[in-house]
Amino acid sequence: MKYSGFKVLWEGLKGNTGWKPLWRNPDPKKNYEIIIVGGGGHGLATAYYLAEKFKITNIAVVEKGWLGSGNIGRNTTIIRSNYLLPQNQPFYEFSLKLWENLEQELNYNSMVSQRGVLNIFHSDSQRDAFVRRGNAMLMSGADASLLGVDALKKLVPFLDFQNSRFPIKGGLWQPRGGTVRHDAVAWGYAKEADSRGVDIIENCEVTNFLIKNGRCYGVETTKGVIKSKKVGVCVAGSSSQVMGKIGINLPVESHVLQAFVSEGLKPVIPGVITFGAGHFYVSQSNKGGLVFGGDIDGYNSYAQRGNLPVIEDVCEGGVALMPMIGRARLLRTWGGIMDMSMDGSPIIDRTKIRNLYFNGGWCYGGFKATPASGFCYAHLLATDKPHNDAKDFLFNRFERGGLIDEKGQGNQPNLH
Amino acid sequence: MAKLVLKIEKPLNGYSKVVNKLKIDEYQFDSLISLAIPLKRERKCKLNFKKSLGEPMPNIENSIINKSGILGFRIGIDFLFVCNPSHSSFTKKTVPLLKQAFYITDQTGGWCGVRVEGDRVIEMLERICPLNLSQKIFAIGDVKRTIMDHLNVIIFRETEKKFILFSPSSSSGSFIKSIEISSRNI
Amino acid sequence: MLIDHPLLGLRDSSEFIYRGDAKLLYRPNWKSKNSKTKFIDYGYLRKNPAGVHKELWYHEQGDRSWLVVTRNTVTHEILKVELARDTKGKLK
Amino acid sequence: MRNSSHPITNKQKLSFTFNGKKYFGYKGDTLASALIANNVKIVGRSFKYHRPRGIFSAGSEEPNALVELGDGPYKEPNTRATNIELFDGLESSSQNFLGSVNFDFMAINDLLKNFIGAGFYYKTFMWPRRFWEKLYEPIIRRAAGLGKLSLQADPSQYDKGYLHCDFLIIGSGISGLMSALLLAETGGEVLIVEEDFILGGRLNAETSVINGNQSSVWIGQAVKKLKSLKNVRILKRTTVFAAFDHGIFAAIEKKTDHIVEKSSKPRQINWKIYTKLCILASGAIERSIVFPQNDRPGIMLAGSVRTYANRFGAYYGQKIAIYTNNDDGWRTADDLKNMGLEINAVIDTRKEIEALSSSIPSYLGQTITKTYGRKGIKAIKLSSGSKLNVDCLAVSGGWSSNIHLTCHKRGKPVWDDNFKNFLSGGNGQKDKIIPVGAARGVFEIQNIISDTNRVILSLIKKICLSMPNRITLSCSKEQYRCALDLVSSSDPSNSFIDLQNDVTQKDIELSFKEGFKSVEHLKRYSTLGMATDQGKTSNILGLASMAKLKGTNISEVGTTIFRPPYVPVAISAFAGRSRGKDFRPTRLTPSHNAASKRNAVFVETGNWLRAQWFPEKGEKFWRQSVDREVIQTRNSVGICDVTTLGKIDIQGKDCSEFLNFVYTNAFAKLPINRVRYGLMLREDGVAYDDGTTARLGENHFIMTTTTANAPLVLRNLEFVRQCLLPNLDVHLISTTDSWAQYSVAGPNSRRLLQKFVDKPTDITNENFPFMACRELTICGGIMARLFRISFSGELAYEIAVPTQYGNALFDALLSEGQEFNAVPYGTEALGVMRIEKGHPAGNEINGQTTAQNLGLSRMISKKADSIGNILSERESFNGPNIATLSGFKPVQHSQKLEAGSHLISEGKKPTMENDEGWLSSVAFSPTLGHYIGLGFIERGGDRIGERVFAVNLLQNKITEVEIVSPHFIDPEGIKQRG
Repeated sequence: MKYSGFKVLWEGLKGNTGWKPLWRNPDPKKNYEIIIVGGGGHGLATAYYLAEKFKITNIAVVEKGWLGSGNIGRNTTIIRSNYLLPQNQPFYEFSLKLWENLEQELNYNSMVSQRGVLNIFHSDSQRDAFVRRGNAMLMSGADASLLGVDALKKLVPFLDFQNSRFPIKGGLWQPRGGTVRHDAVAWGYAKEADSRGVDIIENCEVTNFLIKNGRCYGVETTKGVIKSKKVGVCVAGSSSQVMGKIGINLPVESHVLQAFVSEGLKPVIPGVITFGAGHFYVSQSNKGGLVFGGDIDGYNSYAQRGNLPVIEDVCEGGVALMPMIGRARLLRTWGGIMDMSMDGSPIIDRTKIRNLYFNGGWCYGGFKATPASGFCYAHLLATDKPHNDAKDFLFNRFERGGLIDEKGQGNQPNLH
Repeated sequence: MAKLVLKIEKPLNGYSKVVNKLKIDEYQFDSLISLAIPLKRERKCKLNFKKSLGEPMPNIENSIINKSGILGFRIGIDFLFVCNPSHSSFTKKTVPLLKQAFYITDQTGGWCGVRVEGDRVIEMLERICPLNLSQKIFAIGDVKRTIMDHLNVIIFRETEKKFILFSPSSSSGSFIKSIEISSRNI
Repeated sequence: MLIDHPLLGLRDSSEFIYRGDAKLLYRPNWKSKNSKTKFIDYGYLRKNPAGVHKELWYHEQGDRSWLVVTRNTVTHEILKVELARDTKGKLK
Repeated sequence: MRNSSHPITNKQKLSFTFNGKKYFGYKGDTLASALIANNVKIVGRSFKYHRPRGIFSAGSEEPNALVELGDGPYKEPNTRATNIELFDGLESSSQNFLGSVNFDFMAINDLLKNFIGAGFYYKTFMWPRRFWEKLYEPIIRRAAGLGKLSLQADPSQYDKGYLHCDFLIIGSGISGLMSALLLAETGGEVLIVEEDFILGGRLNAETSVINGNQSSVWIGQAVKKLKSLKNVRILKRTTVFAAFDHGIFAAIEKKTDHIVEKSSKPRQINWKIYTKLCILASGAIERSIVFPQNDRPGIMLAGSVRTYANRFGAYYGQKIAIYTNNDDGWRTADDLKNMGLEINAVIDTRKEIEALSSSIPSYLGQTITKTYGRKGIKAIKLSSGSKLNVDCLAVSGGWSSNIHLTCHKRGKPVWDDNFKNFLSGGNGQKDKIIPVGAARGVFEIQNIISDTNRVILSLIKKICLSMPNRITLSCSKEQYRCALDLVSSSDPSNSFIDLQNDVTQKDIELSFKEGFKSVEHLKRYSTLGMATDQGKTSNILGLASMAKLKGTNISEVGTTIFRPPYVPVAISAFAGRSRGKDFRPTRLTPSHNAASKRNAVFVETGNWLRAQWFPEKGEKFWRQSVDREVIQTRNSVGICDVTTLGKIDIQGKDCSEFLNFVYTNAFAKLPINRVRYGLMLREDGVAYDDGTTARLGENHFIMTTTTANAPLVLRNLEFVRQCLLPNLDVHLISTTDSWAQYSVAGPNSRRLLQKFVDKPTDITNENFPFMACRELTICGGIMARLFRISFSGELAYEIAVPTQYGNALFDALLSEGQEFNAVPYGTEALGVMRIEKGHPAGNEINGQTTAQNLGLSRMISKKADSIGNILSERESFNGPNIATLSGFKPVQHSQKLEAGSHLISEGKKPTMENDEGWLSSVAFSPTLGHYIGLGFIERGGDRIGERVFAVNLLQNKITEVEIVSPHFIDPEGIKQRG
């Protein structure tokens, strides 16, 4: 179904009777060329790019719950390409470029809103690190600028410039960063993948892989056996659970990350702002809620809920950075399960089982990566070669020592 | 050359205030040392402790006060503090004696002590102390280490309504402010 | 969360620092065969179960002991807590 | 209107304003009850269509009556009028309108309903692409949100607190009070938390008779008894808003919100409650019925109409109709009638039921098909066709148990078909929440009494406490039967489900049509239940509606689960006191006061404040001070407080074995009274921390760490001690705060220190050479430690004394140093001198660089195992092209360098592929007279003398630099050994 302002008007006039489901609800076929395990953002994007760019349409996306029920349905919606390391920055910039045309490509308005991402810094050494990062951004073709305190006072006058414990010394500003209406991304990809023939099968949990002679040829599911030439796993927080079915231990721990939204307020926050002396970042949605978050709870968890210490820590950071939000009320908290990798960077790679592929380890940064992750995973699934912008996201980097550790925290996932 | 004299300063300069009927005083001491029990030497240390201080070595989270007013408390499986408020022979006699069994580390300058006292002291502590202060759980003479208002604090119950709190000396300003605000806020 | 410290009783988890899988107690011998592979497994690969997990917590704002906590990662229920040095003593 | 014989009229009269107009109410009123008493009907506007809305409920579930309270920085948006305790001088106003609340220009949206239904924005606003940020989105954002923030810092104080109990009882209605009375007898600590400002819960809203009296008599007795017990504590105005693991709950207490003068006490307290058991006596929330134009001001929940009448004597109008699908609606009719109000009709959706009141006109088996009166209901039309004039319509769709908190730990509610209600499903955990009374799906008072006795007594039995007697209460008998007729709409686009977010029956139909059938999809697509009330009254209507479309029942459709908090809580209340300057504790060094006296400028270093530089008269720019401090130190002597470096006391028989393991280099053979530089890796082989460790005795070492890593290093050393090497006799104690430590650097440092050191200690070069250390006394017996180490590259020492001598020693060093022109220097000069000397610091050892990068690979001893030893052998750590620490200087000496610049070879474009390294630390070297930098560049060691470009695109600067040794001054170390 093609959407447009005209269509909305026309349907409005005839009582909105002509709308159709965004995707079908098919039963699984016996055989596919490729099965994507996981109907979240990355899985749906992978299916879409396989169909659109690599013309492989005989695909099933199998999802254990409802479509988009993972982290695409519970994140804080930020997109940006402000990474430091050469293995990361070009990939995220590629992703940001895909975001910029996504709505037209999918004919679905996911409200890609490039109102900027601002990282505040509070010390000279933080500034040095941000300068290095900003230069990496520019060298990869992204945008970045360094703002001094005077510029910040104009852009975000409500920050605590007078009384803060850790004085604000400036910020790294990426105007092209922003936010996206997260659920709509899943729905848009689903709609377009479906229209190209991809079967999206909800409430269909993979219970095992079909493996013979070291090759994978399909999956067992709660809706029966489904065979395929290739299987691509893409299940974020459930990565260890799914790969564990065939005894593969991953360099991944699952952690809970909480997110928060306030009551609806008339918009005051221009883009995304992150605090550099504590764990807090915030944006304001188009409905008016302040959407904010901070650090992961810090212990292995599959519970999709968090605990009080992190809520307090995040709110302390928020009030420290912008005391004007103090009287706004926290409306809702929730948690998502992050596939925290050992060096804080993702994996898009083949596995030691032939025809079985893995995409995961996105930590708490998977949302912004959705288009490029889908694109690069599709590239790998279709061609058996890593995409150039994801060529370092391989399992063997841990053996080789080619770590991609943006934060320099080492092999401890809860510090990334 | 004139003889150089270095003046000693207490972390809170003898702070003493009454806030909301709560008495808040710096708890001053001449010295504070920590004792580490060498691996597998608990027995020897127990004997030595008794000999050196005249009281049995306390169990974890317990304390003793000896005749000279010296306070000893244990906050780890192999770790104790001994605080000497003012007894004169402590450094010259007791410490060398303890050294025969324990590893000693002088921490006199590392901690600041605050004594809080009053009918509403529990209500005050409720605002910063995550521990259960019920006497069933936290009896007189008990000592625990925890976090209050982002600060590491050792809390010792002297009586039902009297506590001594120790916190690192470098943050003593934030510490006393936190206690003052808690007292004001009840 | 509350952690039932074997020596001190129930204490709020905010007094603790989390480290991860208790597998870290069992550091490979550096002279063993394939020591690099073993260290990579030790350093990087995790079972990461959805269910019972043995993990290390450090009582930083307390008695400074390292604990092995057996906890369900789905319900967060804590089943057992012991001192790391005791666990280590028992098993290897 | 106000019933003039209601007892509230005997209370203190209070004046307040609403939308600028002055009104009166009484002490004991809520803002909502006072507005009703004053016959104010339009209180706010809905979110999307800006329809006029009035008060709908009498509690936390209120979707409509959101107001702004206060003024200036005290302004508090989105506050539910139903929860605001009235006080004299209260100022309130409506929100979310353009013009006035009575004439809102944005109400044009109401006419566009067909075009702006659920999810319309996903389908349009896509062309042209650039118009989104420039045109469409700004329009959408202008319409977003409800209330406004003041944009000023929240001026109120907040506090936190910790409470411990055996039994937490949430709610003080009949089941809560009974539970408290029973549990108190066990001797356990009981904590009763009540959201309202009076105790008694729902009983306050009813005319129930207990033991032959009004229920208030029994409440009074119960409360009196409870207050007399030492083990019972009662918190009013306190809402438990979240349940966490292991019996931890969060509750917000309103301390001064209801008090006129702004007090110095905290406005709210965020309590963290630790309990062994939680009794949930949170009652139930009434739901509405979906019918055309069911959102008009004057249409209210029936139980709330009853609350306002019984508790506050407040009501709207004279012609009241009740619309119900259950018996409880009839109680409202009875109570109002008994008050003397005219009940026009009871419309009951149930056909088979007998009229429950003979004196009220009843319409059984009928539905409402239309309502009239845009700004306040005037009439209703029934399915039979008859039209009735009404000025208040009380609606009851039945009651939903208030099980919000039982969902916080992912407990899934289960459907109870008997009372058409979701009940707590538990979550299979030990620390479960035990509902009683209406929260448990028991609705009739006589059953609540017997059931609460049963539940609590069996609980007490289970935990083997002494058994109290059951509580016997006689009471009026009630009957509650409920049908599931919740959706009966013939005009879906005007039948509201979620009042605040303007989700209509039509939107549910559209969601269904577009495939958003799962409850989560429905919620996300239609925004059902996502407003500030989180769907407390509406979620069930949406589910019923979806069930109808799907042709199934509600339990098949399932439900979304409630997430914390139960009610919205001010962000400030979570921050408590940790804000502004008190965001984190401040650590001061032992010479902070002495440095302040010398006008030091301080800088935040973690939680520490350190002297950054010491400006002297006439110095206008920081560099002037810093350059002077460097030059004076290098020419004579400078003093710097280095206390913040981590100091760890290490004692035990096996210390040296332990140190050998945690450092890459060997320490076992370090002689007593000597210091050695050590490098620590993480287990992944990456450089972690560095510092010097001194040996004071056979079994005694002092380790220093960097300031930033001090607590982390101790944590990791304890990990090694307890988890990896538990059989070693090693003991670790942080002594960072115990010792004041000063760097005394420069050619005259020895001469200065000789004035302090007591005899017979000799610190001449022969007897106290470079890397020596000693425990000694100074100034006639003060215990001290002296280390001959140098971060500046000069002849230098670090001297440590007990912290309490810090200010005194710093002062004395400077006054005794006057003859040498001694200078205090701060962290800037410290940094300049370490860059000149080529010592790596935090910018170099940043967790991403290896020993190999730092040029320290020879420090990794292969003779013994150490942390990180094996993994540092991995190939990517050791390739020929790895970046190594190098020095850089501008080819044009006048040019400035910038840290964070990337290094690119001549003739190459500044792209990530051509990136060869970066400048990590730069400084102006007053010693050399030009900028210098440390940085990492591929094969740095082999490229000395080569020229590359330091590219700083961010500030549009490209500077040609020469690669040099990182040791800019005295590379042979002659000065520090002198």
